[in-house]
Amino acid sequence: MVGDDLLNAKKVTVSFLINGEWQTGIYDVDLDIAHGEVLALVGESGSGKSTFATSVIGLHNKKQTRVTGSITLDGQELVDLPDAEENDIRGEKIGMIFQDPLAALNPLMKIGQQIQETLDIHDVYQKDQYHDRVIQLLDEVGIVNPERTAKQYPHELSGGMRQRVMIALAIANDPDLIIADEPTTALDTTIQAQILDVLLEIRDRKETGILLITHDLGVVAEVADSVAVMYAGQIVEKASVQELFEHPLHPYTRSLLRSNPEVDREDDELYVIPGTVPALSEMDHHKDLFLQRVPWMQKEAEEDIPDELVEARPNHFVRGNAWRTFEFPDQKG
Amino acid sequence: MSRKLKIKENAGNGGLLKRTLIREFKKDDLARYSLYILVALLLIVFIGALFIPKSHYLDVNIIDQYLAPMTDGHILGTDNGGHDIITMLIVSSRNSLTIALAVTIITFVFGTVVGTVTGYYGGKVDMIVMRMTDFIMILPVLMIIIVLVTIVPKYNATTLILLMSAFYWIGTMRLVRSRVLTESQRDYVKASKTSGTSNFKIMFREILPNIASLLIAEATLSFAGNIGLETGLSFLGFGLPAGTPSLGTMINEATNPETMTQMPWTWVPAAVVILIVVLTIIFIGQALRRVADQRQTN
Amino acid sequence: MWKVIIRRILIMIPQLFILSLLVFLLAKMMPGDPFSGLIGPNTDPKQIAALRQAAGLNDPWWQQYIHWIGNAMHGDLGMSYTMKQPVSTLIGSRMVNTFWLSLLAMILTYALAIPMAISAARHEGSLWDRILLIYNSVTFGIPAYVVYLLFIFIFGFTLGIFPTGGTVDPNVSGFFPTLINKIYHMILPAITMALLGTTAIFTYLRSGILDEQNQDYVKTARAKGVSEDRVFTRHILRNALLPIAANFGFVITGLLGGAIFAETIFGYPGLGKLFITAITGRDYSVITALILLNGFLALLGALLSDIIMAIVDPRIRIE
Amino acid sequence: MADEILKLEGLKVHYPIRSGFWNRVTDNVKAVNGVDLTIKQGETLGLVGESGSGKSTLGKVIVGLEDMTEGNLVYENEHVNTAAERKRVQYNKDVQMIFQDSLSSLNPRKTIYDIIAEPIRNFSPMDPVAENDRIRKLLDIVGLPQRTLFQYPFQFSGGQRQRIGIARALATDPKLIIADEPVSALDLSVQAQVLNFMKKIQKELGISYLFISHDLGVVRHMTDNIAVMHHGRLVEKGTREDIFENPQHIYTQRLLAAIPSVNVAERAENRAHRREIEKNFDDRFNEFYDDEGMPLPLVQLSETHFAALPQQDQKETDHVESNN
Repeated sequence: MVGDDLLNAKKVTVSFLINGEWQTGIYDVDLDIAHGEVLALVGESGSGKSTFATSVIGLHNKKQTRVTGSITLDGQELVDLPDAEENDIRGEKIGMIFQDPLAALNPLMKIGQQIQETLDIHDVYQKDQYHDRVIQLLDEVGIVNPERTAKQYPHELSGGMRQRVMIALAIANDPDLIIADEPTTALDTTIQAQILDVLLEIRDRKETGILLITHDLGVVAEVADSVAVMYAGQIVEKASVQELFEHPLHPYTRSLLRSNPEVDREDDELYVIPGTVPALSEMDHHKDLFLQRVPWMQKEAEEDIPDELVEARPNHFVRGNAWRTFEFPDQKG
Repeated sequence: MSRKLKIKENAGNGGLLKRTLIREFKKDDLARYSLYILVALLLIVFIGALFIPKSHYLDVNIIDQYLAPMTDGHILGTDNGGHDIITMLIVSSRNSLTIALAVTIITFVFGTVVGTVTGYYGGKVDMIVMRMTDFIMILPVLMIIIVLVTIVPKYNATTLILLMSAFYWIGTMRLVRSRVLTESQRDYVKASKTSGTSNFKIMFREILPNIASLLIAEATLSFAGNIGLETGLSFLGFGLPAGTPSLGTMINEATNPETMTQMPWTWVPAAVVILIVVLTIIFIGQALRRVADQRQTN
Repeated sequence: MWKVIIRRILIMIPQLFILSLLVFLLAKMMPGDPFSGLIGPNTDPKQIAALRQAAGLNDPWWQQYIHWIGNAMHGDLGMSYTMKQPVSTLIGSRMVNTFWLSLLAMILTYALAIPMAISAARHEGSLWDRILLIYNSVTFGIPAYVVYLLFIFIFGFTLGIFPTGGTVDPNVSGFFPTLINKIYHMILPAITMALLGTTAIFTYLRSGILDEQNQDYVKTARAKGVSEDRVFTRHILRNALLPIAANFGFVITGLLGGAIFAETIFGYPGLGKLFITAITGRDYSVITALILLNGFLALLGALLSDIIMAIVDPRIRIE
Repeated sequence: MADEILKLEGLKVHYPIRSGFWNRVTDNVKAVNGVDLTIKQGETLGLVGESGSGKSTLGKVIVGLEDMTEGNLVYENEHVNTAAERKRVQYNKDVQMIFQDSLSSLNPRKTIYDIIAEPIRNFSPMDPVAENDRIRKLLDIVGLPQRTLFQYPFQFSGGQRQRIGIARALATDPKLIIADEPVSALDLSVQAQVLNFMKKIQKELGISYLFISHDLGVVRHMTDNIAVMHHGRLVEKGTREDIFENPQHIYTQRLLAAIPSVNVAERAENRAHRREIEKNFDDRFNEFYDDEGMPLPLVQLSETHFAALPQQDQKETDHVESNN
């Protein structure tokens, strides 16, 4: 099912201009997404997962943010692409879905017009096909009465319906890649399930690659083919979803799994990760930054580690060496 | 032990305000110089006025009428009543500034109280007050004030202050109401309610301090506005009564084309003083508003 | 859509009633009456008393009110004490002057304020933005009449570039020459009013643009591949212009209101100047008519704003 | 049986919708439409439902932030329906609240000392020295260093601010704390910290919680009994096992099926099961809801388990109940 490479990100580094100084937000990220593959990028707030997504599609503020390294889509380099070409890619090769459906649609334009705008900019579809294409898209994302919805305004729709319209917008020109930044976080669980189903159906039908940004491990397990876990701007673990949940290696991944109060496991004590994510200026990306928050591994926290990830298990990559010796306190002795 | 400890620390909050103010005025030269000029002007006007006997600006002395500047010791010349322009400037400024200050204080206090109550309670209270103020907003306020000035018996400076305040408190009220409305939706107000604090205390000890710095900035700007309003009315002849000179009455000389062109020294100094005072207040108000915005974010 | 407009009209009726009542009471408080102007040295007091009785001035006040409001409905606002002609014709003639001056001033104000706001917002934080911010806060705070005086003193009397009063030179004839001359008389007051009147529109539009550009739908538009310029015009600007459209209703009806200070200082015979002459001449029937007119125009402005908003903003149109 | 702190009888909260020419009241938003509930000492009752189910409104009415339209709030077998009655019995001394957005629940201009001291000064005023000790002890309980006593809310992280909110709620030794989505806005690691800490103080101080949330994973971890709310009414009520192992109402089944499970191997079956439950919910909606779309009254299924089932379905469950 997973085809050849669609998106290749090599040594992607994003730095921000903060009161006159360039500080590294994301350091040396390598990531590949194949046609039809759902890659989940998981991490807590401030981990840099959204920053990576915005730099792939070039929505970052060019004056205050600098992206280096290489991001290729079907072989075409995206980093430092001139604006005109970048506009061609956005909405045609890459579609994007945002978190808050309430604010993501222009309140003064009808739904049909907003979809038509993206069709109009890219000449994938001709003018006479616009109307049918809009209706077909709204139907594809599971909207009951496409004719009526196309004439409505965003404030007349529910959160769930608006997110479906966002998906329709993203897939309007049959892009190869969809970037979904926390698409279901603002929705109720029942609607979240439906929206995730719509995304999977599109992937199955059109072999679209999906980069799913989320902090919800349940959503990852439900939808993703492979997972990359991010902490303090770096990828700490990368594996297939089966591998990651059954054999988590990096201390951060294992801690996250133990902090997550799952429905089908009801032990008494959730694992608490002490301390907080360090400030951007104090991040030394040559060390395993998470170890600062593992009280019994302070020695290892000081050691420098290679930038590349180690293939600890077949197709299962992890950062640093702490995974070899890491154990939770209650498992020791 | 704790009482002492706490008081020192509470100054921390006050200290924080002082530090932001000083830093803002140090950074903004325009505001700093404006502050110096305004303070100097206020001192000259309010202290100077004490030494000027009423006779100097009330008795008419035709002989010295319209003397050009630098004659008979009158540096800026004299007006049609033969009064020395500088003396007139000091007395008029004192009157105009006092009136404008009084109106600003009244509108600020009244507007804040009504605005806070309507913003906090909402519902019927808010609806009634808003309907009432909407109605006043559609009235041609300037015209009505002018009419009232001409028909109110025993008209004096206090009546003018009350008349101006009666219509101009609505602006402050609406600003305060909108800010209090947003603040009272925030959870810390709900938390105070469940902690048993009275509504009165919540309004004036919890919510108002959070918008206080903004109100001060707005009050400064409305002070500038009120100066323009009072002097404007006096310029048209419907402001301060005859016996009490205002910067506006001095500028009134310019309504007669002949005196405007031949004897500019009678009205230009008053116009310049108004512009200086208003400009300095605006620049200070701008700096205060920046301080208010900073305090909102930190 | 209609619900909004009907609701506004329903609110207007009581407001109009209270307005007329207020104006009537105000008129009652004013000393003298239409006939006090006629009293000369040799007029017979009994004759005046008879005239007053005939005019029903001794009836109970509410009867007079109904009588007065009845006439006002048919456009009969009584006689002007000092100018010996019906108030309505007097106001009619001056209103034309006020309309043209205010219209020119309005056009200049928008022509100045909108580009200023857009350029300030697009270069937010730059020196240019700060200059415009300072300019607008200064023009907002400064008393306009002082600037009017200085402008007419410099450009009118001293340099003589512009006329210092009236609406047209008497010796001009022919359609175009009179038109050009009329505009020539309006230029100075209109420009000055515009220069001092940009603040409201500038502030609303500038902060509107700054707010809208951080909204998510702008990110969506960019993600659709919409070019930066088109994002600005079709998305950001359209939303930022809403508040400007909202207060446009008041601006339009304000055209007929008359500017007291500007018209008096520039000697331009509009409704504003008429009000001051009426006040000085204690011509109370003209005064009350002008106050009633301005109140009514403001009410109309509120209705117009609601209609414009209902047309422009679908969130109001489709509740 | 632990004694009852609070009882709700037929609680209703309706917001009038005004429309038409004269702005008359033409309709009502029935946020809470007839809820009976009992909260016992030391118990954590979970109140679960999606947005718009009325769970937050219910929480606000219980803590006294909103007035009820109908029904009774019984506290220590006294009616405390109005604000005056609540004030008389110092109701909020025993019933406190913690909020979702930790930043907006702390006054930015007040020090932590004054924030925590506020309820003490209102309900149990004491001399400054005692007050200072009490506040220092509360800081220890919530695990915050003493030096933070005079700092301002913006100097704290999300998790710390949430604990300050809890310290304030604890200040008057309450019997019940209403927690409205206390951890939804927090990251996973911080969430675990706050949840563990809430359990710890429950064990030490015997406080009961009304835990309002849309996140069933968190609810399962934290609560003993659970009430599921939909369209302003309870559709199911019971112990944690009743609800998670033996959900009877179609809405509860739908909620449970929608939760994304971390078990990757069975995700295909989960998706199929979810589709089936979803279909079942749509097909049988009219059976379980009256013509106004309101859930039916609760029917008792077992000693602890209630569900809003249609009458004839009730017989079936007796059969199911007996054989498993």
